[in-house]
Amino acid sequence: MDFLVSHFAEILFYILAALAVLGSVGVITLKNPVNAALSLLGTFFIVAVLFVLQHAEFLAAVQVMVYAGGIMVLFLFVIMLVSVKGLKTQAAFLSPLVPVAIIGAILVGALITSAVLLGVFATGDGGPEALQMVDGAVLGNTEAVGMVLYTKYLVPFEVVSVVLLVAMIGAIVFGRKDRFIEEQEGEVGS
Amino acid sequence: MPLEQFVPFIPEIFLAIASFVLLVGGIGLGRRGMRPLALGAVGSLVVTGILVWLFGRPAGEPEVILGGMLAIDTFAVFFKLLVLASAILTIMLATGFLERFRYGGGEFFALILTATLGMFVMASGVNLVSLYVGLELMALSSYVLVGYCKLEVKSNEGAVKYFVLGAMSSGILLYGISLVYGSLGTLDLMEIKTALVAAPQDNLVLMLGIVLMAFGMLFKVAAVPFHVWSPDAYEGAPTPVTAFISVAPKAAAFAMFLRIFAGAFSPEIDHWRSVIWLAAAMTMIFGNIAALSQDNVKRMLAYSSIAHAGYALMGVVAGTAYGTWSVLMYMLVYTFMNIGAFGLVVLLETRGYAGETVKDWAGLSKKAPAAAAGMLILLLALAGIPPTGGFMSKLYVFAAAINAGYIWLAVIGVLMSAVSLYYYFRIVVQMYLVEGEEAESGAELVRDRWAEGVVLVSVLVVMAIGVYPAPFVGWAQGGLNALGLM
Amino acid sequence: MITATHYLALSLVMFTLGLIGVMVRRNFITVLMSLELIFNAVNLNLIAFSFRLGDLSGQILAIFVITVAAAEAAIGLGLIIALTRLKDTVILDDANEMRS
Amino acid sequence: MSFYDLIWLVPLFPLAGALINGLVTHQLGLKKSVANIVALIGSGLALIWGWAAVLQWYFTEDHTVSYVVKVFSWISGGDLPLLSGGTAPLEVAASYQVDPTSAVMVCFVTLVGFLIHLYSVGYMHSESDKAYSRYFSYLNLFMFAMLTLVLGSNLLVLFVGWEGVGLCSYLLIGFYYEKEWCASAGMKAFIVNRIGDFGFLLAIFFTFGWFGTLEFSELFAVLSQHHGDALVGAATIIGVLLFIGAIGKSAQIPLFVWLPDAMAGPTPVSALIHAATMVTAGVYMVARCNFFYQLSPNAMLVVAVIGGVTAIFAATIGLTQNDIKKVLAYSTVSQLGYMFLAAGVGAYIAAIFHVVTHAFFKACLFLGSGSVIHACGGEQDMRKMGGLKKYMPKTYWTFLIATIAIAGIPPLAGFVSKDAILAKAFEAGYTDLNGFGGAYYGLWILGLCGAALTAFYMFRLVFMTFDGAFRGGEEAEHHLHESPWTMTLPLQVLAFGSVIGGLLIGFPGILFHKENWNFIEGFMGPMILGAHGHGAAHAGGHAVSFGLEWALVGLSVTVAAAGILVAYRWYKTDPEFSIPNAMAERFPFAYKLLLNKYWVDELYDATIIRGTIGLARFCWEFDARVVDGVVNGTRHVTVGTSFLSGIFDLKVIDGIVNLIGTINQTASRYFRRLQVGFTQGYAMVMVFGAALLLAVFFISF
Repeated sequence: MDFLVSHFAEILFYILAALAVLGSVGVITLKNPVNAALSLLGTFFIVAVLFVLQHAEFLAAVQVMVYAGGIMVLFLFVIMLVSVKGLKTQAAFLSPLVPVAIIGAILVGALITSAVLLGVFATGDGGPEALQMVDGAVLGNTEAVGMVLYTKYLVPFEVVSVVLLVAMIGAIVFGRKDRFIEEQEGEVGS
Repeated sequence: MPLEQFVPFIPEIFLAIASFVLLVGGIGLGRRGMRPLALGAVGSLVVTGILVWLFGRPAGEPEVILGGMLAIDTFAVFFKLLVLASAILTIMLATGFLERFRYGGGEFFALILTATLGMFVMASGVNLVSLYVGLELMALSSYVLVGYCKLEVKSNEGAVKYFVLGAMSSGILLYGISLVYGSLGTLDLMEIKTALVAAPQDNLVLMLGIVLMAFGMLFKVAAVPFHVWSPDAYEGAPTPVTAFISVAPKAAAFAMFLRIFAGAFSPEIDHWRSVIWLAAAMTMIFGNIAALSQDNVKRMLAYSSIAHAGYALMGVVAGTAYGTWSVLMYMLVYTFMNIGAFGLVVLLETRGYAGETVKDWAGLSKKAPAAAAGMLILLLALAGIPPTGGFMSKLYVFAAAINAGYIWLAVIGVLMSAVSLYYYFRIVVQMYLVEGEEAESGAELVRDRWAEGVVLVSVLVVMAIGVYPAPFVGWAQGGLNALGLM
Repeated sequence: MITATHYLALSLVMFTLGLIGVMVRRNFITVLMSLELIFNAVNLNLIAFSFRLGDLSGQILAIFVITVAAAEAAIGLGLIIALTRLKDTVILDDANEMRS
Repeated sequence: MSFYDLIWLVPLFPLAGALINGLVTHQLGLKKSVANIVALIGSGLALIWGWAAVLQWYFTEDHTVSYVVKVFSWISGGDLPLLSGGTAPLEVAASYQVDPTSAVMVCFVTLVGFLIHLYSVGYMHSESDKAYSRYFSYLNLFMFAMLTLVLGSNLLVLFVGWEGVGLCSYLLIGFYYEKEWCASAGMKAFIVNRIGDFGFLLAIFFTFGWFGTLEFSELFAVLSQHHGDALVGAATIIGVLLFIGAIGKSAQIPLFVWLPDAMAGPTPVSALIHAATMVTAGVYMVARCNFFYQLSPNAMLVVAVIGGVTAIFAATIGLTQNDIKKVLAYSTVSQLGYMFLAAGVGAYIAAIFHVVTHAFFKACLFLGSGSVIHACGGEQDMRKMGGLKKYMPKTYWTFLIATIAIAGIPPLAGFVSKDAILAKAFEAGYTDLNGFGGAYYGLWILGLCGAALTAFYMFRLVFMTFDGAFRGGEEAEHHLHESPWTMTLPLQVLAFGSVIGGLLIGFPGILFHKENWNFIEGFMGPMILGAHGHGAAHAGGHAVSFGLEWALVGLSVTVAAAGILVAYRWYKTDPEFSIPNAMAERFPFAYKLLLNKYWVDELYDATIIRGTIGLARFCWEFDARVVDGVVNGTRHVTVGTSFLSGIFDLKVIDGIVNLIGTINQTASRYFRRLQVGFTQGYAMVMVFGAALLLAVFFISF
């Protein structure tokens, strides 16, 4: 019991990490896209918990709301929308490529890992307070993030709003059935 | 944050507003509003250029504004004006094209403007956050532009490939950024450089981050082995978009590349140079040799622009100030010669979107001698024959590489540019040397004053740079006055 | 003691799995999900480093990554719709007109 | 202001003519007379101004140094570190220079160029108005490029002209559309020349990299200051690279294949570009850059060997050809070989001298052949000619004079210059130049044999074409006629030049103890970097004794006479050509070998061209196919493991056979699906590429 208490953080991390990996594996192995999406949703939640452990409370909230709430709904919506006939009967994997892909990815992964193991990180003496500080007062992570985001990082913030505009335009351009398409389809039909 | 700080940011704000107005205007005017919208787009880009000239220039020494996100320096001004020029030329090419193929213009022009805005941020960003956001704005706009002709299978397919691979590469780039952040504790380019100068590192994590970031940048400039997307995206995209994405994002990506690598990471150049050296060599060899057997002109030009990225990378490898401004010079010339060549492809696209083989150029010298002569000059420029601008730009990068001691790289470059004239010359053979029935089978030119103007401007600029390069060299060298660069 | 290396290891695994997913899945939608895995791996890194460094800019970048990922998902899903309309498929390797 | 201060006007006049003809006359579809006037004025003004400038410069300036006229500052850039240490700014001016070498070249280029413009007026009169103005536009543009080449004061301006003449050459080769092989001939000329350009460009970069300048006069100064062996390595590399460029442009082994094919173009173009001027650009460039070669014995030997071997190699091919222009083409290749032989033994002045005399007699021969082809209605096969002497006497006499000149009969121009080359080659062997005396003796013997062959095949050409009876049929005979004056006048001028040109500018004074009578040696002497090493054959050397000189002259006249005599016996006295036919039957292999030009074209086609195409296809398909390859690879691995397990139980073999069948079927199904470009395959290429680069990074870390 003492072991559990004294090593609570480690144990929690390992459980969460195992779950996250499990979820990720689910995303790339589950044949049914709906199941894969749900697996991804689970992974998002685990990652959000990990964010909390790292004192990024605001980001954890964003993760849940934007990813789990927004993007996942979009995914499921599209899966339902385009559930094309015979989708499930087709092979989910490019089978001949699976070993090659795994070799390639693991090669890259191993090269990165070896570098990481041989290298060192900058060691800061940060801690939770540093992430909650606003002008010397410890207010909380959300306030701190907001303060930095709207002052120092105002320009990227503005630019990213245009990114969202472009996403909107893109979705409209690709998704819209305009008159011209109907003309084309009419020609095909007649 | 004092409001005066926003003054140099006025061009960007204007661009964002203009793109929104064009979007709304496009919805209001419908397809009939193509010409007014195009005029509006060109006009707002010209105004942006003037605003850049008025507000975006540094008073003297480079300075940072808006919380250290953006730099105001001549380097940024150089690339901003270059990107603006290619955006203007693209819109002039696209107007007639969109009319002929009956696509709406509002979203198209708005997307060109947002891409331009993204590239502005890429050109002037000095913080990895703003650079990343600018990069993504440019990339997302490009994805949509490539797939703009959504009824064309090729256009959609090009967009799908560009999108998936682009997203993957930005994941790799971000992973690199996160490792750099983890080892240096900052995302600010100036702070990174200061830290590296103060304490040169051989920390593997940092080096790995640098290399992964290099991969992301190599993808954006379409260097081997991260070039795979570009032939398909270029072939599939509507030709004016091909012209655009083959020059402007490449120029902006080189701006970002130089800002990060020749700037922030320059103290570590001995560690990352071998990667860029190899990529440059592979890019020149692979791009040129693969172009040899292409029958589709767009695809051939796609491989050719891969090869051109390789030549420009030589300047990065050289790692000297000379190499840096020679990259600027290269991008300047490359922009005009590529847009001009694609402009002629647009003019030849009479048989529908489906594609134009080398044979379509047969007998052009008799049907349209002026257009054929223009293409001849542009192709000679692409191949680097004097006295065109293409020769000048190659001269400077090759000289930079050789005199920095990278002789073998330059030998590969010279050899490959000798090879390159072979495939460019296939078009020349069709235009000038083929006769009889074969020549009759060639495509006819479209009457499109705007596109003709684009070609004319490109030819004139390319020739001007070739005959009297001094002022252009002056501008490129002025671009060295940049924050974080050596 | 959980160090940055632990988080880095986890994110590496997620990153690699995401890469594999992009390469082997045939369904475009699942490929998009794999891309999201890659972005999550990056965010995990950024957050872990941000905590260790006591520096907020990592978190800020993570916010931008999430936003851009959302935009990318929107465009990707739009492409899926267009692909479905055009070829009646969401299988990524069916988009193979060019060089066939 | 003087004429030579405005020397840049000389190339500018033809450029203006080209622009007017190309942009105005052609676009408006104006008449031929307009194009004529514009083109003739363009080249005529160049002729007048060029000669005036050179003469004025000769009489007013010190003509032992270069007079550089800077037009404008062309290329500028910051300081670059040099490979030899130190820094230098990359500054290149668009500048022209007048010095003995360029003066000689300018005088003959403008003269021959103008004459050929004049000749073209008669020759091309049957073309349509548009084609006519286009032709003259290209021809004037060529004059501009060629004059830029010879007048340029640095390597880069020279390179501009170099590329320009190449471009005009391709455009003019393809001018006759009716012939299918025009396009492929243009293409071939083009590909071959690119190999040469590769060498030239690298030489330019290395020159700047080592010496920090591209100006000829500055390079000359730097290299003449040189002591010791510090720069010999650089000089060798640059010299060989420059020579690669010269090989391409001047059609030497192994890149000579394009020149005979280039004869597909109109005959005046063959005369101007592919005989008199452009192809000699390589010789000019080597002579101009003699400072590199003088420092490097190895580079000199390379030049001499390639030149000497080409001289005899092309001459043997010329023996059996029946196409009148092909014979002349191989003769040109052979003569160019002589020029390089001269340059390779250090006799740069003799090389330039031969360039000039060759321009006269070879242009005369080509224009004469054009006149013949014109009369025969486009027929180029000598076996269908004969007896033309009586129909076109002016052509015959001028052609005969030029033939005597090229055959090397004194005192015509060809004799004087060729004998100078052979004498220098012998001298190089005699004095054991650079320690390669044996090699130079061998080359001298090759040159002597080549001279005999030259005399033989040229007189064979004359006898087959002009003597005997006409073999082309009644109807063709009816059309035979002498050409108009615009065509015969240039012939007469050129023939006149072939007679007196040699003695006038290069009097072999050494034979009469009157060395200073040799104008060109004295004039160009200061342009040659003082030779180093022992026994070098420099200007006006006295290494060979007086008697030996005369003996050499006698020898070369004897071999030439022998060649003529054999041709006379075989082709003049016997209208059936029975002796050569018998020879061909007796030595079928040798005959076929020569007739098919040693199958060099076929060899190149089978190796280089197919290889390049294959490589290109490989690269093109790499992106998609590499994935297939990997898939196949995994299949083989699977099969391999199955095989191993099969060893344990032989009964499994049946199973394996079946398994292989199944795997193959499955694999080919995937194969079909995978060989198209699909996204994940691309992703895989990226991932493996990333792994490769990462590995390189770790290794080099």
